[in-house]
Amino acid sequence: MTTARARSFTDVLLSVENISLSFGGVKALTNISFDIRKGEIRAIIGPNGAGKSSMLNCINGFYHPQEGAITYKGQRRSRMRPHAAAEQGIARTFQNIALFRGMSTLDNIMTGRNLRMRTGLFWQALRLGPADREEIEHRKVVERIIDFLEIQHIRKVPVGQLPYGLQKRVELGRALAAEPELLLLDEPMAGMNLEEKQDMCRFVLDVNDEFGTTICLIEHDMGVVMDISDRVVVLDYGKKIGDGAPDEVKRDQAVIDAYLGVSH
Amino acid sequence: MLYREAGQFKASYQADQAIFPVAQDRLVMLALLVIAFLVVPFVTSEYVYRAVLIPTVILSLAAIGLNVLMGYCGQVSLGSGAFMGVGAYAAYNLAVRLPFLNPFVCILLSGFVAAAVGIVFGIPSLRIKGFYLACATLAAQFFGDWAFLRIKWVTNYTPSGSVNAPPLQLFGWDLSSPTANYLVALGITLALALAVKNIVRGHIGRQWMAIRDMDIAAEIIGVRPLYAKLSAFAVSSFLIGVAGAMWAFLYLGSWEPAAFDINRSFSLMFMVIIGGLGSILGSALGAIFIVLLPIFLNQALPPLGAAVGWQISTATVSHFESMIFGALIVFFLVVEPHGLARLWSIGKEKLRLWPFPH
Amino acid sequence: MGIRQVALLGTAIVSAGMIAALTAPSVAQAQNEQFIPNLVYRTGAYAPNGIPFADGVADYINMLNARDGGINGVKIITEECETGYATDRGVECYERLKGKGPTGAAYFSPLSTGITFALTEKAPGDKIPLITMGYGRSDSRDGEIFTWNFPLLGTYWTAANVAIQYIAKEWGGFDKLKGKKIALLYHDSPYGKEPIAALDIMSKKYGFDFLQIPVPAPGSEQKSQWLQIRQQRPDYVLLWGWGVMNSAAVTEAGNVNYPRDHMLGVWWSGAEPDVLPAGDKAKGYKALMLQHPAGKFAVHKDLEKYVISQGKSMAKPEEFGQVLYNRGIINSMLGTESIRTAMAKFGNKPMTGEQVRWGIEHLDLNADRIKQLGFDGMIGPIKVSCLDHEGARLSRVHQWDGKEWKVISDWFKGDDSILEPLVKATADAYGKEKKITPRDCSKAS
Amino acid sequence: MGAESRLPLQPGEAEGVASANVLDVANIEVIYNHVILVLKGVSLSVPEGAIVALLGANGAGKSTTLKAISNLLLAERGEVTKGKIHCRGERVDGLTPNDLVRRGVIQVMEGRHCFGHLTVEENLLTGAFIHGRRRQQIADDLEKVYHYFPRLKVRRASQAGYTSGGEQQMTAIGRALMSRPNTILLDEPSMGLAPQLVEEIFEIVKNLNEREKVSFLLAEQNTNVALRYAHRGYILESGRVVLDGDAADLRENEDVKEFYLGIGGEGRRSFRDVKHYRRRKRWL
Amino acid sequence: MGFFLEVLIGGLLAGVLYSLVALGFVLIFKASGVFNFAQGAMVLTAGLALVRALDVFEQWHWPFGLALLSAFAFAAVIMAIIAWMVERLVLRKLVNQEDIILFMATIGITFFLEGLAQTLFGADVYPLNVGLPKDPIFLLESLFDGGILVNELDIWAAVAAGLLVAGLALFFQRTRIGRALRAVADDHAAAQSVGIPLNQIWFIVWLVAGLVALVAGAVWGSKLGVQFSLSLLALKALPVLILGGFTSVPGAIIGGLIIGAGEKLAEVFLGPSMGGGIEIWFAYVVALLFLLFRPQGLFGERIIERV
Repeated sequence: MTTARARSFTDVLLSVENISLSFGGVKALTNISFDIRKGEIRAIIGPNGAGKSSMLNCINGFYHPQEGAITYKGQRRSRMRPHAAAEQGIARTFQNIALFRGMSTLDNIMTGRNLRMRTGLFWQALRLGPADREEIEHRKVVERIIDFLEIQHIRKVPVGQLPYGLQKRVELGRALAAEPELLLLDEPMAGMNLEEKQDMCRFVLDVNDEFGTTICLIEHDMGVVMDISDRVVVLDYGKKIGDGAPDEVKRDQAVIDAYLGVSH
Repeated sequence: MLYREAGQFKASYQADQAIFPVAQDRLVMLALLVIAFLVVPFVTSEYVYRAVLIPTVILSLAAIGLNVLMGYCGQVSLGSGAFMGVGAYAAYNLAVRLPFLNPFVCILLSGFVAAAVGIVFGIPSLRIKGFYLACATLAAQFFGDWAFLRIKWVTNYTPSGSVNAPPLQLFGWDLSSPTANYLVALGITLALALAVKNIVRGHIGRQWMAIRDMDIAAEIIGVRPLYAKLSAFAVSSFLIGVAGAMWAFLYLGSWEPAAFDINRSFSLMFMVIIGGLGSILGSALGAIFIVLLPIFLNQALPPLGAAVGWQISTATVSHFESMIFGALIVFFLVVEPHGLARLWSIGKEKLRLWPFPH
Repeated sequence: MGIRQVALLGTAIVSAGMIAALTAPSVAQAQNEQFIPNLVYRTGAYAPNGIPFADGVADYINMLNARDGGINGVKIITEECETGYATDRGVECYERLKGKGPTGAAYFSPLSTGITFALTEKAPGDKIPLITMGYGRSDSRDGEIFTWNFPLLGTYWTAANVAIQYIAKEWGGFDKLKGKKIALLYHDSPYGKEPIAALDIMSKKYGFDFLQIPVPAPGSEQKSQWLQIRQQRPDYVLLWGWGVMNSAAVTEAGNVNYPRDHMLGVWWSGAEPDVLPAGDKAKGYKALMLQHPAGKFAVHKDLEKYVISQGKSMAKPEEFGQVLYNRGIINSMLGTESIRTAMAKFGNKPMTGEQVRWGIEHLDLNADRIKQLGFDGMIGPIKVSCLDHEGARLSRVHQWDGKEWKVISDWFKGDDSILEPLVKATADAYGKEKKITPRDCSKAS
Repeated sequence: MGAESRLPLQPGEAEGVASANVLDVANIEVIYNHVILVLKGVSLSVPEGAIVALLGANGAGKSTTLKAISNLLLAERGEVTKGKIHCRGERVDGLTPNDLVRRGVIQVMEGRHCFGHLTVEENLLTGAFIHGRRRQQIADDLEKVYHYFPRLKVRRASQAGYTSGGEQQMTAIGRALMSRPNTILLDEPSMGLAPQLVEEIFEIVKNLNEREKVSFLLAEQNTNVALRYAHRGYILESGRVVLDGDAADLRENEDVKEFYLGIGGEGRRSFRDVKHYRRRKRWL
Repeated sequence: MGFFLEVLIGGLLAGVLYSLVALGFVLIFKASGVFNFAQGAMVLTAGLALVRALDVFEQWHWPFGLALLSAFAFAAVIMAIIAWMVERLVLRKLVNQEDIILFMATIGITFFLEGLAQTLFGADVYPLNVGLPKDPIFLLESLFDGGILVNELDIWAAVAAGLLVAGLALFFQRTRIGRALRAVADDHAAAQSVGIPLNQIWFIVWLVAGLVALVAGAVWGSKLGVQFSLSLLALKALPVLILGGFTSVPGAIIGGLIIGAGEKLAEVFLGPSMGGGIEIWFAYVVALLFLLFRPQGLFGERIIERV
């Protein structure tokens, strides 16, 4: 019945200024600027090929925009590798699930703790002392996430054998395990039925509420976007055509023309 | 009905993360260890030691090493023969140049040399993937072949380029008997296998597997490809190098570079794939299979031929061996692309469900 | 589910079979038999050369059994084991065969430099002699250090020395060597490298330029090596190849118009499979002989009568009497005569490896005995001793005329003033490395 | 032969009209990798000229059903262990995918599966493979596809791997059309597409159905859209058909409304307000 | 200078001969994504079938032309049977498996073929004469001392390779089957779904690769005699392949030229100072260096990577 809560955020966590990105002459993003504030749920919407995934790829360092700058936590970022972004607290999930198919659910989520595990090869080989303690300590964290996402029963199942919806959930778990400050979700609800979407929304909201994680998500289901996000950016053909609270965006004629169509 | 895990509960994460969480498995493993260390030495002939047990044990270690790279980190390598060679020649040089070192110390140190070389040859993997990488590793193989032959320092200026292992001793005991060779090889292999098992179930192993399964995603969640790939190359080369040193010191005794040529690389790859990518046990099973098969065919074919009145020459045997070997590889891949290790676990699964079909 | 279950079952059966095959007690053996293993390679890149040799080895033994019932009434049993020229397979063959027969293997002929190196380490422990006729470690002729190795008839150092002697003679004296350039085109392996030490010494002594050109195994592609030869224009090319490398070298020589009669192969580069594929291009090519020529001699009549015509031979008709086939029968003859020598001391029963070793060390075939054996014209006299495990250092040169090998030189004898110090030095070094106390040959019996 | 095979779970269908069905699936079971039972007896039928929607959650077996029909299962180490599949009265399980395409049944796979290194036009042309060298016919068909998907005409020369998700989906459907099918098995056409594009694709499906008389069996998550365009629907859960009927009836069904359309008794509920993790009873 | 040219030309021609073997790899990889290690063994098998049949026909006193043609036909039939068996017994059972599994399977095929070919046709060296001239010719003798040596056989081989490449390039880009082959290489399952019969496609592509192997076998056999080591040619062809890109037919030729020239120049001019025998790894190192700049090879298709 209700739509977005009136929440307001002031601290800018990440800002994107005048970014342009092209592949072999084809412009994927043109002169885009927006910001993500600490603690909010930010949605990016737009038609297919609008450059939404490219945008996320720029944010986490997989693509390097030819122009413009990204400022994260007040620091202007130079060209960096994705793992460096991860080290700074940016985690993400993928449009086409990018789980490690050969590993179990547990191991997949444990990889999310990777950045925080420090013991070297030697102790690992012996698996005594620090290595063992570290493993157990992180296992506890991971078990809490498994609990939170209600995937206890598939703990030891290779993820390749799981149905799509569960895989998405495991992927979220892996991202959460990194305890990120900024969580990028690329179509977390694609291919889910209603019930699964409801569950997923719940998880997203809880992560946001309980851990204070800032979330930036790409989603096609307008119901979801309008309901859970605080602010929405709309992209079309690599350009920004709208930005604002869900209700404003929904009424924006440019957005309706380019994306929502008449039925919404 | 014997193989059930019902009633075995795990009360701690340690217990849950154990290598053999099922009690029956632990028992079987223990029994195998007892047999390997305590029974085998009393019942085995020298031939079985020399022709079967020692090569199997040593090659198992090499296969485990290759499996770290191929099975766990997903980097295909055709240069493992050369890395065995690096280990062998490193051990030889250590033994020759630092005569006060015990040969066993040389064997272990040679692993580090091989690891260093492995890191160098692993650098291209940061940019090159898949079959291109496989071919690129052939550069390591051929460069190794060449270096062992041509760089005279490597062979300590022996005129023919063939070198000998030093006599094996430890604390004054002579360890050159086949039994001693076997026990030493088995001990080193098991210890290193355990270490590898520990690594692959820890966070470093998970990094490798992440890189293997999806390198982009791995990097995005914070795995450094540089570190993950090179550490896999290092660990893999270490194991292969130690195996190479043992191959030279414990098995061949005297060798020429041809002992570490491309055929060695191929046979290691067979072991890994037939045994099962990403399985320590599989590496050993693969090694057993690849070592035993030719011996078995060699002994079984002539009597079989004679039984149907056909005199089989060694040439025919060896052509047949080649054919059967090839056919079996294909057969195994068709039946179970994930190798003997998977067959093994399916067998266990069946046993667990037995007598119910599902 | 079917196929997988079949696979599981199959794997189980095969593994059971494997274990059974390995542990099954050996079949009861007759007590009056002498076992001689035969390591062969009938497959792989070197098969064309390996096959005729292996056939010769087998045929001579079959002939002895058929004609004489073995040696002094002791039947010979033999078993082939395929090594594929690979060291580890060779070692496995050795381990498998060394204990067969009532007295174990009489001797081994590894027929590969690599396998020889490996077995050199193992033979002393097992007390089995190695007959490495015309190959193996050149310094192993030193019986004080290498008790168990017998490089009968010639080593690579002998070959290198004889080759230089031949070239000097062709040019009209050793002084003519000065300033000339002699290239060694060699198989890049211990086998091919063996002669380098001897050639180095001789190049210093006689003042010729010595050019080393390695060919990576298997040697089917030699374009760049021959381009180098074309550039360097050596006056003579010594060829130390094996298998396909030989014919490829001869062909490439033709391709770059290098005079074939300025090429001299070692005895492993001087057989029919080495020249036939080169066709016309091989005409004029020369090679050292391990004493013996191609062709049929007295012994071949018996082989024909007792083996070939009985259909007991695997040799193809054209193989019979070829260079490598003949070498094979010589190999068997030397081995069986050594056993006979041993029996003279230890009695007419199967000999142990140790006894055979004594027999080889006391082998003494003079011209009469050689004639008796039907080898007249094939080899010269040979007398092995504790100090000299080579027994003879004789060689000749033959030339391919497009159809067959023609002997074109007289006998040359290895020059011990060059060879002996070299042998002594390296053998002693080996002995020191291996902590072997040299036997005192003056006391050896 | 078709009659007894489609006996169970066909309440709305008159008996004896098997000939009017392009596809009859009777009680099939599918096992992957010799161990995982995915379909536990699925029966359905696609009448001539109909759009039939196969609905259900992830892992319910929708894709597997389609692949079982088009015989693409074998490639994934799955096999049909029980049951029969008929196409126009002819038994087709055990044929190759190629045979089925020749009989006019073609599948558009989930996740698009374009040939990334081929251009869009080359992609389309591969669809005409079974028609051999009939140049004129192929050229005509190509024009027809471009008529339905004008966007593809613009992108005809670009490598398919570099086109957007929507264009790839269109390429995949267009490619299937090139084989002149009478039945298309469409797997998750809306997956990952913008709402506007979803409508566009479904409009095209509708057009093809009406003008070209192509029957569709489509597996779809998006129950809402699917039931708007389909004539019939089957709802799968854990490898079994749990509900089937005319699309209109299904739309009105309370359970469907509740669980698949998100319209509870009191109307649509905000995602933000679904506070408890609701668990419906699942039958396994 | 004359010598440099001679080495260069010799290298280029040798490179073309490698290309002949590499072509077979490219074909199969391009069309089925299978890295066919068995190409060398196929060259051996084709060569052995050719030479043995030719021997037999000549013993029957057939005229040379007829005997040669029949021998080629016989060898082609053998290659067709092999292609059929490979499709039937291997590829069909391994549809959609990971690349590495298929690669392994082709190694299995390699062993099988080596054993089979030698069992059927013998393990000796068989001189082969298919009527190609083999004499050396000397060019520009007036310009350089001793002229520039070129072998006629190599020139003919280069011509044959050139024709093959042109033909195959057309076949892939312009024909229906060629397009289907490329589609299969991209996505087995999707190709199947649009009605491309994988089985036929694979048969065709292995057959074509078999025929390429036959040409390579004839050329290399004339050069070296037909014998086991033909099987090892695969290893010489691999650097050509990585350099040219696994999927490019022209790449195989250009890669061959670069590798051939590079390794010969290196061996002749650098080799002596490094102890010789460097060409085999040098070829790989050259290929590797190229790879570092273009990970898909010189002409390989761009790897399309998305997340």
